[in-house]
Amino acid sequence: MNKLTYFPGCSAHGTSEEFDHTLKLVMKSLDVQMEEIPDWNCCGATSAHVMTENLALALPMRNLVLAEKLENKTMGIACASCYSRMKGTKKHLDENPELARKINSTVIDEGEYKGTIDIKSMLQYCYEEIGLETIKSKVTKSLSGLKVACYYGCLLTRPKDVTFFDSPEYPMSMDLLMEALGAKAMEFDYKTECCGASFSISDTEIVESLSGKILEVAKESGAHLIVVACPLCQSNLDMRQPDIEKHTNKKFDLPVMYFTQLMALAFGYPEKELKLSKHIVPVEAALKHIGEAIPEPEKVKKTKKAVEAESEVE
Amino acid sequence: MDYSKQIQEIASKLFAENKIDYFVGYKQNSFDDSQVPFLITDPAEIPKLVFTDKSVFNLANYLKPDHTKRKRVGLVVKGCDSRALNLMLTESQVKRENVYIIGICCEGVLNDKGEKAQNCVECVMPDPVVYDERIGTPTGKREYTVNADIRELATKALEERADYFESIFANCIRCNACRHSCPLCYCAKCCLDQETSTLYHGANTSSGAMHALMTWSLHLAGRCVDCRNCEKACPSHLPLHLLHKQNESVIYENFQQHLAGMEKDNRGAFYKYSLSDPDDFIL
Amino acid sequence: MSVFLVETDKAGLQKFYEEIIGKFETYAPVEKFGKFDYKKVSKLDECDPDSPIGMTMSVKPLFFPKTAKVMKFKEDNTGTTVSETDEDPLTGQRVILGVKHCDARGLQVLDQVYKWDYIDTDYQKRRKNTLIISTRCDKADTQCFCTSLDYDVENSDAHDVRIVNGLNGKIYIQAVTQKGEGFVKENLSQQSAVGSQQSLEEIKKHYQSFEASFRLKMDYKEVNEKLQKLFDSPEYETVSSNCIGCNTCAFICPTCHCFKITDEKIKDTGVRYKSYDSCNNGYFTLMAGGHNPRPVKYRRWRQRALHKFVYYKERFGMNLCVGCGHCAISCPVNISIFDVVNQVAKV
Amino acid sequence: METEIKEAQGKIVSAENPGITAPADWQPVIIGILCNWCSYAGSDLTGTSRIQYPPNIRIIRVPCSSRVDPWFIIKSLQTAADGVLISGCHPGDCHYISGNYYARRRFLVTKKLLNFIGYHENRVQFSWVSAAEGPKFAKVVAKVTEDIKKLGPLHRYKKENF
Amino acid sequence: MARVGVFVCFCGANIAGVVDVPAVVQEAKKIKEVKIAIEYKYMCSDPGQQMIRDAIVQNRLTSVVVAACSPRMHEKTFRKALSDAGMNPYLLEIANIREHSSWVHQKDKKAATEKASDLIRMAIAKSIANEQLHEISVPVTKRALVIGGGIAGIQAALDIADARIPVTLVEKSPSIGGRMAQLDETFPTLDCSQCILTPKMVDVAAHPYIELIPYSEVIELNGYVGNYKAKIKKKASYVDFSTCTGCGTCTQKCPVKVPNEFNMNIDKRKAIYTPFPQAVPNKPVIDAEHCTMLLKGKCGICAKFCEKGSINFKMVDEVIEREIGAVVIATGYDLWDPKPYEEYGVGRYKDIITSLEFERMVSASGPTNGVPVRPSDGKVPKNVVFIKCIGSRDEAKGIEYCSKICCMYTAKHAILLHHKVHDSHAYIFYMDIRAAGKGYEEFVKRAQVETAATYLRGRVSKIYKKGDKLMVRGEDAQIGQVVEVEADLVVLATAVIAPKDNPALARLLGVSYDKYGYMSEAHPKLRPVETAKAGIFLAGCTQAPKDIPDTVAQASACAAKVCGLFAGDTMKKDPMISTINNEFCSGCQNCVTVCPYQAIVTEEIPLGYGSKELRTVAKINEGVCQGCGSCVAVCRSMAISLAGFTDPQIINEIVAI
Repeated sequence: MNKLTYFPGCSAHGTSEEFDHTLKLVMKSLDVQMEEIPDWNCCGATSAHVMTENLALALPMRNLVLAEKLENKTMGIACASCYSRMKGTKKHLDENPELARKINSTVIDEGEYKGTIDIKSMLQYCYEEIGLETIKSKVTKSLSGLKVACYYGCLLTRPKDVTFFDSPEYPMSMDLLMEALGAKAMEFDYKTECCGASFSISDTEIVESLSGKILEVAKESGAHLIVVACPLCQSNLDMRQPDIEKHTNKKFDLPVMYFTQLMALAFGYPEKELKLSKHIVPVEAALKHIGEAIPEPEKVKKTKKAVEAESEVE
Repeated sequence: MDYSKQIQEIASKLFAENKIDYFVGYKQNSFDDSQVPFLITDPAEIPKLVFTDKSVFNLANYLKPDHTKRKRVGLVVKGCDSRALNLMLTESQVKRENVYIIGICCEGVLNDKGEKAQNCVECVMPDPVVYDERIGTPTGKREYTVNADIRELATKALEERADYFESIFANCIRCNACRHSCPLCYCAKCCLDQETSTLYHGANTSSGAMHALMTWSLHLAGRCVDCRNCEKACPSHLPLHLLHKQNESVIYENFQQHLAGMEKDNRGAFYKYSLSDPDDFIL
Repeated sequence: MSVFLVETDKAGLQKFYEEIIGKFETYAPVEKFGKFDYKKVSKLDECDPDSPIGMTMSVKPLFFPKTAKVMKFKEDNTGTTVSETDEDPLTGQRVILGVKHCDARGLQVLDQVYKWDYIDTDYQKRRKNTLIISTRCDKADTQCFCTSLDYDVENSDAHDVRIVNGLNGKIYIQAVTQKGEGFVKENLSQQSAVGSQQSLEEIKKHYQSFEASFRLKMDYKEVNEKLQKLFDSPEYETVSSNCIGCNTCAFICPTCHCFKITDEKIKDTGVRYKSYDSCNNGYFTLMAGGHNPRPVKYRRWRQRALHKFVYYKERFGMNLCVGCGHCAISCPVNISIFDVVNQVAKV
Repeated sequence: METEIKEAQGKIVSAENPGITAPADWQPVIIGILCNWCSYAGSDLTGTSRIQYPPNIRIIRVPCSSRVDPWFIIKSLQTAADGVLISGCHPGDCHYISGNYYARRRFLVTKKLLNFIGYHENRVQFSWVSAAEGPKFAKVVAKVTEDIKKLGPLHRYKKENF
Repeated sequence: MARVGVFVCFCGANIAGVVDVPAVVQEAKKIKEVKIAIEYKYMCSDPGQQMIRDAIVQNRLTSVVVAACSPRMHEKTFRKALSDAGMNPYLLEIANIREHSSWVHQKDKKAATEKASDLIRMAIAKSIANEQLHEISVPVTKRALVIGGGIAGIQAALDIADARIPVTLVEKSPSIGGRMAQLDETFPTLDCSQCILTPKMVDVAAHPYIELIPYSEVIELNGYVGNYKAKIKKKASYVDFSTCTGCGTCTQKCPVKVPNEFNMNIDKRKAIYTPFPQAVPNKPVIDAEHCTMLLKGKCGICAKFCEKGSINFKMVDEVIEREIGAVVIATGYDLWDPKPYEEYGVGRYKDIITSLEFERMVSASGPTNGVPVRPSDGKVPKNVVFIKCIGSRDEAKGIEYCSKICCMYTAKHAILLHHKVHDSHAYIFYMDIRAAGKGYEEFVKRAQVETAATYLRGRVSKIYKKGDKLMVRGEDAQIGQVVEVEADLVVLATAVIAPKDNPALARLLGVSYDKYGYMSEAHPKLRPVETAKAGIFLAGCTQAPKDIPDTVAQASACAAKVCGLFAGDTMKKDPMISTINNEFCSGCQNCVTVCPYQAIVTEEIPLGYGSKELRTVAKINEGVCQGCGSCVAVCRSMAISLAGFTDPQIINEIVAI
């Protein structure tokens, strides 16, 4: 029974509760006990650090202080944005102990910041701490036949020297995770492109153009659905999809699911547990593909020259 | 510990087999319980040889003078003395074949007050590191501890230390007893003699003494084995070990735990280097 | 010799000392690093006039300092100009407490060489303006042999005033010279009984007990005579064999008076220093051109022994050794001049 | 240790030893011993690029920092110098392959020993300045001069001579 | 009694503008030993030197102090002046009152003046302790070692050899030729690389003064300028070159196929191979890592078919020694691995290649017979995107510097592409075009106009796959918009980097190298071909990225330097070295341990005058000693003194302040 300090982040209790819910299910079957941080507060997300730097540090710092009290080795974070803020803050504080002491003493009364806890995104946690083997072993209903495009978003793996997780430009952890569940992860070049999250309220046009591109390329890759690990990505790609389709008059109908939902499914939880009703783009159709056989891609036939080139030189 | 008997036997054996010209040991003083170095060429003198916890003087010093330097000498050494001797061998001052070394596994010697001497309390190597014959049971290398006085002085304010040392230098009469009693001060010509030195500081004042003692201690840095011959020789009873132990501790902590004379062919810490030596004190 | 004698007790003596310290520039044995050295004192408790002979450095440096500035000089294109040093020659009265008899005798011996061909004015001035109050030891140190030399310790006039312990806690302040008598009369304010014939008896008795405590005794005349004949004695080599040649003996000897001259220069000005040297130093007799008449240790030892016990006596009628035993005590290998001369003279 | 200067009655009061004061316009003398190939060349570069630094330093040229015998430092401190700066090539750049590594060991021990007998650690300082680091040399000299000024004139073991 | 002359230089206003020279001269006059002190506008000028010469004679000076610029500037000049006046040149001391005073204290004239006279006083004090020194002459071994057989090494070797100086040319690979041999045509003239290189390669092989040692490495270098001793490891080739005719049967018959590094692994070579047809020497070697005979003891076909029986599987590495006087380092360059560019899909997409791969393809003798193809499907590409500055000028992923040649060869590639595939189109993403060089700018123009290559100024942010095309998305800064190009092939102009084993080599040769691994020159402007270590020189990209003309020029410069070094039979050597006073030496041999040049040995001398007994003392080897003074500082009894920097000299300086 591993224990894990859990920071859900605001969306987990709202727009992305299906994420939160399935995450808890999955963790249960992986027998990880999640302790939610009592009285946690907003991480400051995309707005705080444009206002004042110290505040943007103070907000996550308080959470870190609270988290350290739970005395677990690691803290798992559901939302990519929270994750980025927390981990970024920790790095900054650890590099400037003087500043850390200052903020600690002036703003935070919950206790002293030690910088002991190890921060991981839930994806990272599954991939690094639990491991694909264990996950494979829990799969009761393989997702074979399902083609997925794994979308990581911009914050999960970047910046490199903050996250220290996977490749910043072309990560594979989620793809491998999906493969472990039996699904087929398609080659997807836009897996780390920006979806425009920070403009999702203020300037939807940008979001539509950016997210639009992502959907386009995802479709191109031949995936049945997009898998994400971040509420903001999910809402952008899912919620905006109809508008995007309208403006670009293309038809994507690509459901956007959380990796935990698929895990839950593969672990044998009934579909109703996935709270599919919360999705805007209907998911059911996509999930029908499960069980289909995937034809091998036909070999590209090579020209004479190329063949020569590889054959021996006489 | 009283090894007088064994030493007498070995000495007579050596003379009998004509292995040595000189035997250097200790003799009991007639007037009190103290002992003095005892050079003998005549076997008849052997019964006077003693060795107890009062055998303080580092006899390696007797390999310096001309009348013994190139002779075959039988020598009694304690742990620290053997380290000095080891260094003398490394620095090719003594030919190994010329010395027959009787190494004593030392249990520590007593100071004038009759208690165990400080350098014996803090001794890192009571057993001889080089010997032909070993007496007593070896107890092995010990944990290095920074000298108590150094630790205490380090806590003092700078000016306090400065005054203290100025008083030391002021009380120095520059008789050079410290130098002469040190087995490692074997130089053919010494940089502290007016006649042979370009850096000689003529004034026999605190500054002159500072110049002399500092240079001296730096020449022994990484070589001093803490036998404290110098201190015992000093007519003004100056705590000369402070300078040496200070250097020793700095060297031990910073240069791969170097200790003088422990192994053969291990010269002083200044005659080798490591890429990882501390660099942070340099701008 | 004056016999002005005052009988007092510990408290009285203390008071006497305190008054002196209050009135005059006073020097007395002060403990440093376990050794007593004569330093200027302002309070009695700083010092210990009864310091043990063995642990006390000689009083010599107060008259013949371990280093002294001889002159200053300045060099420029006009040539070299010499000037007086800023060293202040002793002015006004100076009192030294707790001098040992042998040590005081040492000064008398030194006087000879300093008023011989060249008169060392600084030294003379220091001697003239200093009043010496000595304390007679109650008991000899293991290395003492003052009683077996060419002078009468008990009736020495090397000091102006001396303090002697009587039996049953009595203490006597005895003026030895006129100067001393005047000094005592003037400065001993408190009422004390003037010593009687019987107190002299007590002092004598006390001296006998002191004399009895000597480990080392020798017949001076015999030694002196024998040494004169034994210049080539092979014994010198044996006795010096375990000498490490450290010079300590000379540096702490109350009568050794050899010195060397060195110049220290900074920029264009410099100072000429006169500092202790020792005949045990191998370079001592090194001559320009490289010849060295005493290249080996035993020759230097012979010089030392004979100079102490023969040559000086011949020239100045006094033995250069006063039997204080400092050399033996300070010697890292406990070589005593006493042993040396006796071994050579085989007595 | 507190090394603030107090401007008391137009006097510099060394906090190393409050007993020591100097006129406010007192200027320390600093002896700089530079290795020929890196630091001396660096100081030349400082000159050719006209970078200004305090005039208190007097420069002595040696072939390599390993030529510097600790008693140069002691001698300097006993004569004119209020402070000493010794500079050589960066580790690995020694023109003589390994000289500065040996020097570095001696410097550390000497510095600690001097500090131990009562010299403030800033009295004797060391630096690596390469032939290309003209600006750095100026910075180093400025820093050292500033440090020494704070310490006030050096009094021990020298005044008694003259 | 010393008689010192002091000569203070105004250096125009350089010194006099700040330092009050007359006052300084007056100060100097005050000093006892100073017999004459004069000032002059330019001491280094002829009249200035004449003044010095006259003064020396008239005042019978025993030493001379010149207060002027840095000794590193004019020491030699003034030493000459002294010897012209019949005085030992080493009795000169220079007070550096320009670099160390007037130039750095311009605002504080008073302080500058004081400092100047202090510096002069120090110099005077030092000069008084100066001794007469005499130059040491050491014999030179007239043979040069050239490391690396690329165009740089070839050129250097040929030029040196043409001066009838024997050269040993050591090449790591089986053939000389280096990178240039891999090139197709060269900018800006588009003449064929092979055509101009191979003749030179043949010359090397044929030259009577060149000893070519291919397939070997330098593993040790001892000694000092003029007298080095090098150890060279000849790797086992398993082919006896003396008998092999290079007929090539063995390579034909060999069944083992190995990626061909000469062709950037685009095609395969055999386990026994010559790197390329024109190889020099044109003898095959066996690649021990792949030869089944050597690995498993099976096969041996080559041996069966070799008529001369030149194949010898028993052959082992051999170490040979050469005595040489000078070394030329010409190890060339490597190319940066673009793996970090993940957003381009490097490593995932076969159709993203590096420039050198492209170069090999378009090379007539290359793996695709001179036609560029897509590695993925072998189709001939129509739209080719070239991306410059891959790794160069990129602190985040690569290195900071500019690789210098990419702008040019990319332009060349655009042209070549056009030549080979007429209906193709080249798109070039660039940051800047750096075309400084004779005919270079015109060449770039030609690429832009003649071949109508599209130059897009901006970085590429992403490459993604669309069908079998690669979508290249980047910014066109000129129109300030994101553009996407549909490419068949993408060519990355990867950065030039130092060979990875440069640092190791540098350490073994005792020269310094910079943070990128390039060998460091002695002076960036004035000594660009020398290293700080006397007698070791640099040619080509081993020092920094260069194009062929620059490389050749530097190689020839090296040759000139070597010839200069070997001009005489002996070499004059600075006498400022250590000497040992036997009498003072107690033989502890600590100096022996610290000497970085093994210049100190021991010798036995009589104990005393006429004595039979011996004692050991240290002894300096004049030729080897470089005068660092390490030994002096560790000698406790001050038996060693370093001429020119003796203890008395330095104390005098300290005391004079």
